[in-house]
Amino acid sequence: MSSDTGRRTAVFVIAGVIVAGAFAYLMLGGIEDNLEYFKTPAELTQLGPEAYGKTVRLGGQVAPGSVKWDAASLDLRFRVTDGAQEIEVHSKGAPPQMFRDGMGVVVIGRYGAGKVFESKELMIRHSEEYRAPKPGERPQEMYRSLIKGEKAS
Amino acid sequence: MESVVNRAATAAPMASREVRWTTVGVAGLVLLVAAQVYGVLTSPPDRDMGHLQKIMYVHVPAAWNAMLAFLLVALASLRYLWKGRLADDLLAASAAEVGMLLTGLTLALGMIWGKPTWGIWWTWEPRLTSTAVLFFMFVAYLILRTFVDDAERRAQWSAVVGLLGALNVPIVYMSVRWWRTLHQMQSSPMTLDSSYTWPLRANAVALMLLMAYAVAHRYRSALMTQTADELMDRLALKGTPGGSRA
Amino acid sequence: MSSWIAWPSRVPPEVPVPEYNNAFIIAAFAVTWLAVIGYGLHLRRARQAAEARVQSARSALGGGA
Amino acid sequence: MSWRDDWRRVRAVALKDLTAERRSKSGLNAVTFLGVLVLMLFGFALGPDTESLREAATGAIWLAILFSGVLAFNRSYQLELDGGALEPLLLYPGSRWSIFAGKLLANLAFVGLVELIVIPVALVLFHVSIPDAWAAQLGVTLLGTIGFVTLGTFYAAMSSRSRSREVLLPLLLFPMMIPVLLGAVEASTSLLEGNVMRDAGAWIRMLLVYDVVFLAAALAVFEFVIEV
Repeated sequence: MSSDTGRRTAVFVIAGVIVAGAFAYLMLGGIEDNLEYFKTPAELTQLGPEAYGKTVRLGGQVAPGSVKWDAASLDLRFRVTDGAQEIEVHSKGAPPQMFRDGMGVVVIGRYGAGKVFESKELMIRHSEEYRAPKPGERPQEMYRSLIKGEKAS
Repeated sequence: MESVVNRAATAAPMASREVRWTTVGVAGLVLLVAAQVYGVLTSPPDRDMGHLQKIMYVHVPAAWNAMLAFLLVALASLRYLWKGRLADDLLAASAAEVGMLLTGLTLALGMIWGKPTWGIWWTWEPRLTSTAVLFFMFVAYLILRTFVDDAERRAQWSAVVGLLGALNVPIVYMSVRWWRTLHQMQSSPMTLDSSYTWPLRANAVALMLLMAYAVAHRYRSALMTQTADELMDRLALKGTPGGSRA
Repeated sequence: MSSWIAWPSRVPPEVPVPEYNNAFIIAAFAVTWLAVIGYGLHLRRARQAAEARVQSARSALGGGA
Repeated sequence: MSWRDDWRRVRAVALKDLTAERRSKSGLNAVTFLGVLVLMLFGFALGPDTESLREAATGAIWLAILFSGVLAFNRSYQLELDGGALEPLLLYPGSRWSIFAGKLLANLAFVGLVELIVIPVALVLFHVSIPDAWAAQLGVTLLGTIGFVTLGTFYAAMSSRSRSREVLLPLLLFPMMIPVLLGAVEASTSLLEGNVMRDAGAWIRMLLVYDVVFLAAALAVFEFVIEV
């Protein structure tokens, strides 16, 4: 009987150690370290045909001066750059309001042999800060004038 | 069964404890009003979201305290499994009820905040989603309790469910975070202006006091109900020696 | 711990932030107080029910125990 | 009492459950049919567009398995509850967790058989060709199934002995299943795409952590559930 309760304790201790170990592995980033959030244009180009037709996430900056926006057909073309390589992206629909030259973006879509990335989803990388405006700064107006081209009132 | 009756029999210290908890509750209420007034009146509008930032003062403390309530459920459940005292189970249940309210409140406030800032009531953001999962686990925990009649069995089962739920929370959080961050970038770590931190802390502490009061109050009511049930059982089994529930 | 909070940390730029959102702010605080007061009432009801239960048990027991 | 006795007990419980299940094939047939039915309904709900069907395939497969599997778990205790065989089973000397392990193995076999039908049917219905990384896909399916069956068997020990067990089990089980669902679906989808983003490995490791945590926890605390 005593060996029975002893084994019960043993089962508890073993289970506790296993659970704690698994959590340590999960929390201390044993998995997250090699998680890839997106491919840079250079990496995607390097993959070559392997990536054609597959759903991938491409991240980088909007190459300055590359944006071609056709408001009538809601057709957006721009290039994503990582400094070394550029990839042509084609997207349908209105871009996010903060979309502009030099902005960090992540696009989800397919890259084809035609060397054009067909985007299904376009997102902006935006810093998440809570800040009071600096003296003299009128962020809301600044924001508007940047995005919509409206005059600050 | 280690009796709740015996605990309730010592009524005098219980009464003074009651007074102490009432003080905590009143203090929490006063502090909550003060902290909200202070926060709303003094903090400047946020650069991006303007005065909407003030929703932070109710939303974030609710979320923090919901986590705290869940921690309390897990600890009380663990202690119940360890010691087998029915009172710990009632404490876990009281904390779960308050926790369910707080997670529900967090979700509602998150939606109210999300609509004007994001333009949508709901998004599959990791924290939002894990809070929703937490809410469902609280609900399932409380429903389980209503479905089981025997007190001992209810205590054992809900303790186990509470414990496993607590184990799942970090895994849910991690999985949802990967699932979403793979799609949407989470950029820099959270930064908060110093003018916002103090009202936030004050609100969090106020809500925590209120939560402690609520849990204590609910716990004592549960103890009383349990005592009454035991008295009734004793009455029903009067004359049968050693008669207690199977 | 702070990474566990459920708050909208990101302002997706798809949406221009309106200048005035008083309705939402008021709603948020109103909901909070509704929850606080509502749960307070629930606490009182639970206490009353518990007290009634103890009373009836005591009277049913009489001088028995 | 030794570890070897425990193992013998595990095997005995598993074999007993499987034999009972084999004698009455109706359960397996009904559950499998339900899984296929759920797949059909998904097909109707998503519309005939081949592309969107293919993209939703892994999610549909997992939901079909979840919805049909959840019916199997309550059954696994129902046999004993109806025959009043649970108490005698508990009276045998030896540790409680071996009962759980036995039922777990039996349920794994059961859900595995359901998957053996449901997954090929889904591949046909949703126009998915057998992927190159089929071995890794099988691994993902196995890990996901272990996680699902572990918690299903565990919670069914409670729900099958309470009121409204049909509602209670999914209510307890499905919120807990979110990591499994995400991990299995994301890993499978990624593998179907040739794992270009190299993220399948992370999801598989997460499934592994989930399985290890809940297997250990369920084995340790099962006696609290079954003894009352």
